Amino acid sequence: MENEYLNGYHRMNTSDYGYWLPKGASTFAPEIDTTLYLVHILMVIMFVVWGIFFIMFLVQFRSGNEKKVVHSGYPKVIVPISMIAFVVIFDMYMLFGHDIPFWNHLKKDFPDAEKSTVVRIVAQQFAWNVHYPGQDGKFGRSRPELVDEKINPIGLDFDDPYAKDDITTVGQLRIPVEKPVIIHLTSKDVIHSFSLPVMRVKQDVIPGMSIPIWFEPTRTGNWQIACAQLCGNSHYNMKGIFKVQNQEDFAAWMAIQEAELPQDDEEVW
Amino acid sequence: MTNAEYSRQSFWRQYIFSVDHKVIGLQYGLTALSFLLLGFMLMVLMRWQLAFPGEVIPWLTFVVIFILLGLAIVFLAGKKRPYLALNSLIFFGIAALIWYFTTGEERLPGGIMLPEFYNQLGTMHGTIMVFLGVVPLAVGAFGNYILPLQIGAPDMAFPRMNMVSYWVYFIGGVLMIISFFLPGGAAQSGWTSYSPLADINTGQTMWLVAMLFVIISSLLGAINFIVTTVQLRVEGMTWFRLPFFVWTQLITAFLLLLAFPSLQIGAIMQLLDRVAGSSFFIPAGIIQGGKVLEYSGGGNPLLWQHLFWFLAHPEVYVLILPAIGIITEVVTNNTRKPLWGYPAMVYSLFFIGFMSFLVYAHHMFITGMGTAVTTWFQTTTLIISIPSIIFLAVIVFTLWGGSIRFTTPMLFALAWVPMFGIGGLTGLPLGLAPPDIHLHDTYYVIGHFHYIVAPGSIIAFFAGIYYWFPKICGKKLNDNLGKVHFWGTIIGMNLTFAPMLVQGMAGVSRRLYDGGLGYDHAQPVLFLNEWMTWGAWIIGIFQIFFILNIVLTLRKKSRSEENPWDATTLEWATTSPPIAHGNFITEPFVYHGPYEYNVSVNGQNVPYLPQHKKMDIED
Amino acid sequence: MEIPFTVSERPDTGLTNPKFGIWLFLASEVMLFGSLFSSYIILRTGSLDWPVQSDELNITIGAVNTAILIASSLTMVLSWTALKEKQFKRFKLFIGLTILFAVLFLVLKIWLEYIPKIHHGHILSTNTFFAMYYLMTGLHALHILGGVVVMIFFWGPGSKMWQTNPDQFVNRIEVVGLYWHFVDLVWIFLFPTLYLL
Amino acid sequence: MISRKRLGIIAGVIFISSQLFAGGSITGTVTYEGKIPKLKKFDMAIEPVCLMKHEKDPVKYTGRSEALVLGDGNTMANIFVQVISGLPEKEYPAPEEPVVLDQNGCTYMPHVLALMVGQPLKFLNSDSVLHNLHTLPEENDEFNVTMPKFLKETIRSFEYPEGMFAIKCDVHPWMGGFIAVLEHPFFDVTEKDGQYQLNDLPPGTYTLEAWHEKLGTRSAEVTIVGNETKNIDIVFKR
Repeated sequence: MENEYLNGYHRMNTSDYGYWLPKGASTFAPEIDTTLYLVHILMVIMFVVWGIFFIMFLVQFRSGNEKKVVHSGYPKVIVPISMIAFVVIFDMYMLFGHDIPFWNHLKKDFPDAEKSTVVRIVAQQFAWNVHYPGQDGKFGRSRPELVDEKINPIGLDFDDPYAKDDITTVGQLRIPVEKPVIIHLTSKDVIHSFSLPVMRVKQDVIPGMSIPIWFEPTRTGNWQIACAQLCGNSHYNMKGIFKVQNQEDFAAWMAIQEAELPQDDEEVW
Repeated sequence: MTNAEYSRQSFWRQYIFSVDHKVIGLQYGLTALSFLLLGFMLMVLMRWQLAFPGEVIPWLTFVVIFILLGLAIVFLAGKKRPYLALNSLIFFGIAALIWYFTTGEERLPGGIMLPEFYNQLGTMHGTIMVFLGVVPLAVGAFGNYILPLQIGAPDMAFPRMNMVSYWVYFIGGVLMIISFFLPGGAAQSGWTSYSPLADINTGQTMWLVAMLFVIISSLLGAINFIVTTVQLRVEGMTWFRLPFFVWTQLITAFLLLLAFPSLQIGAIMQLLDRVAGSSFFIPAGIIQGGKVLEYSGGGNPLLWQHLFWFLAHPEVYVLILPAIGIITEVVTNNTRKPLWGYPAMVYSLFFIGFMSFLVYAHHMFITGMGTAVTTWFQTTTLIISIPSIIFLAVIVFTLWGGSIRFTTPMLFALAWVPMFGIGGLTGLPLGLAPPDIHLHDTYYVIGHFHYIVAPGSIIAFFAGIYYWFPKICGKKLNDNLGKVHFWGTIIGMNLTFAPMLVQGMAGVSRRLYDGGLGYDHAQPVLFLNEWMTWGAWIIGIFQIFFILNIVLTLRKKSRSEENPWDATTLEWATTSPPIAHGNFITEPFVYHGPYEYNVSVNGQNVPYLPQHKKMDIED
Repeated sequence: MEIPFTVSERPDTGLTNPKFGIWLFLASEVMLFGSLFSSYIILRTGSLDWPVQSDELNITIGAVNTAILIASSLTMVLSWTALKEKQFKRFKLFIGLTILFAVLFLVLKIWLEYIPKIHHGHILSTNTFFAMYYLMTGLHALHILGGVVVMIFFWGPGSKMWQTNPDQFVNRIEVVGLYWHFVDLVWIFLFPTLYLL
Repeated sequence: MISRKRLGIIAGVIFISSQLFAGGSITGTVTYEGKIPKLKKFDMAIEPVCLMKHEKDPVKYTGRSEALVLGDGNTMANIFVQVISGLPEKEYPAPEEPVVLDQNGCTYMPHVLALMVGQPLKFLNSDSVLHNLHTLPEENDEFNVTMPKFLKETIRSFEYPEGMFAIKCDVHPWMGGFIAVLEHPFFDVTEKDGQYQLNDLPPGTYTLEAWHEKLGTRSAEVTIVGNETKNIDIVFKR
């Protein structure tokens, strides 16, 4: 099994990455990519059009070129004004056509928790602790005093019956494909940022707050969790494994994790 | 005090604790340029690490280059200009600082950079560039020197306060440098200093103390600028006869005055968190290294971000507005025609100044903001892009129908237009919340921001320095050296900053010590790190031409004309350099708008009509 | 060449430089205390266990201090009008009274509030309320202290200017007065926010 | 240059102290009695280099918590034994030879380590990955420094004596070890065979203390006469 981790880790999806956006793998990646493309097309158009005017003027009105200096602006004021108006209209279209509705979708349309994978992630300097609720589907209570970096990194309170079957991993987020995922993000120490570039997911992880996010992976693959907020000296190395698996592989892996759980009141050191 | 009395003052009163705005402006300028050089040097060290992670930094090369530069200045200055030779101290100082970095296990053991030192460099690069380099240069130096001259004032409204604000800034800068020598090193939580990281990291205390000095200096300066502009305009200098540069300084001063207090409070609160054990920004139950930290809790980490960005977004406009002012002056002067759409520019400026307070939270889209707040801030952000486009439109369409001279300052000003254009355009995807999910905290942000401040502000400052150097020193900088400097700088800057946008698109995070080596998605674009590093070297090497140009020009005996650019604004109505005390021999009176080039008077074409010359312009 | 409008008013703005300067400074101060009050609101609304403030603080002393500051504002105005009426002695009396009130305020603040609280172990690290209390009142007390220093200067050595340049001296007192009223006003907001609400 | 007179004094001091040190020894074995708890299996998937090491050499690397390491006959490793009282008041020079703490397979080797004040502690990075050294002492200065993969070793030392404090790696949260800093050289840390030995103790009555990270301390009185070797076995019962 451990070999599988290793190979799984090394088998990175090279075809997903290039000079441009990483290939998306979630249901809302296409929407974000569309806005990105649209804005960039606008940018290129603007740059080229203004650039043409700019260079034209520079050549036409260089000082050697004997022409009478004209006091007013461009002969047709409508040209610059329409260029600005174009931007305004485009901005409005982006805002009301894409960005505001999409952000609503992102923040308000949370999937049904019953039908999704629900995970808690507790970030710390410099690791992502992933907390699965286990069989009962309920997260156990955790308390800061109980934190033991080695055996109980998120401070689970084992007096809580819900906590007994909870599974925690260090930096290993595995989820089944084509099923919505809800992640509750929180941090033990400083602000981190949970980033999954292929999923177009990025969310600051703020201590003292639990922030839910959701997404739905559309294909399987091996990727990484990245930290996108300076969180200390080893920030650059704060990465985790992010695997989207089909349902059977995920269940098999989960079974192995559950086998490691302590049996009735067995002490763990 | 008469001018003669003034010149009889002691050396200290005349040059060190001077109350003359011109001397203070020069002090600001030299200090800020030194800080820019230092900030650049820190960046080159970082870039080497990013391009060649874990390899030995060629620190000896840097030290030798800086010592040679210093020696060159000493040599070129000669015996006649001992004060000029003193400037070499800056170069020796930077060489010594780099040498110091290689001592001690906690910075560069064996010339190999450690991550915590990388973070220190990154933090200090940002802080020094923004707070100690660009703003003091834009406001302290250009504003101080040029603004009173352009409105015909004898000095700033509060000359002694002016001196105090320089020295407070200077102390802040010195404290900032001293922090490198303290145990634990300089601040390493990023220039944004997000709590709680900044609350628990080493080195932050000195940063906060130094920042408080810088803030106080800026506040005093801002009051002075506003009062000067409003109260000391000479007769006839109505609001719409103000050169556009003065307008930008005025709005900038308002931004500084009203935005900085929030960081002042933030800095005091963070300082108390660090030294008095309060927990303004620290929630309960923080666990670091497996142990619960002893804080009462109850704080809010996001509060710091609100306080910080409430300053830091207007601060971005503080970086760019004076630059736009300089560009406007240079472009109109070299296009030889009035600024087309001057009122539009002024109204845009007011609008941008007002709006800049309402957009700040677009830096915080991914902190988990709700829909209403996000909608508000992305809408305001798109609205604030309109005045920026108006600025560009006015500058571009002012070129139409002119007679463009391609002088060195004009080259810089013209290059500024597309460069700032890229910077502004790349701001659009960042201002919209959904694309920002992908681009937030990536190199795209770095690329965007640096296109605004490096080819944006700094190139404008170069334009300003080339343009006003004859005013300040009475001598014109060499045009050929200037052009070499120009092309090298432009090419280097684009080579450095354009690849950042590509890396950012691929999702490479900023502030990574290994430049993304550890991340799969960064692999295809890793090679760009080397390009950027060579780009930074090109920028650096071509600045040598700039430094040499200044030194060689100051050595020259021949003086340039009083008004070498045939400019119309009031600063050219006096001698070059202006008389030491009071600026103007006789108080000027203003009859015209600021940019009356090629106007017709009595049927004759007048190439330029200075503001203080009385003539009747025909339409 | 002297700086124009340091003493006389500029016709089109109706202001002298120092007066305009102090207004701008106060605008900046408004932002400073505004940020502070906003922070207070954010921290208080976000807190789960904010103490009942009136139980922690001594309302009586707070009320007395409010009265003292209001009185000092009054004497400040009186001292300025005295100067306007060229009654230098009365000016000295009233500005002396203002200083006295200010010092009394500080004494009450420090000896009857800060010191007993610190003895009870209520310090910045106790909880966010006390941290905010010390920060807000401390910053205000520093402003009072600054005002006291300036007023003592104008009461003592600075008052020589009355002989040499009375117009400028009146302006200076007016500027100090504006500052002083602002500092009092801040307390008028601080008192209910911290003691009563 | 050191003067001849001072050289003489130094030689004298060395002679006298060597006479003093030529004392007795305490040896013994530490054993464990009681139910053996489950040792947490570490999730090392994020660091494949370490995971591989543990997989290939399960004897050297257990891949599990090192809170309890037992040899044959339940002898205990990682027990720190020291003399806590009874020693004559004097200064013991710290050896110049460094103590080595190897970061290998994302574990600290040794897990428990003791050294003297001022004695250099050499940290090795045998994994070629990023580790960071984060100590959590009370008396000494806390340090939190990184060892990127290309930094193979770094040397530190401690200024003040201090009982056991933790050292951990923030990058690999499961990595934890313990360090004690002492003023005297009468201490030992057991290996898997549970044996400890304290040598060169001058005659006297001492209190001996054994420390385990979970079970706390056990102490014993011992009197040494002359050059004798006393055997004190220690049992951790639970």
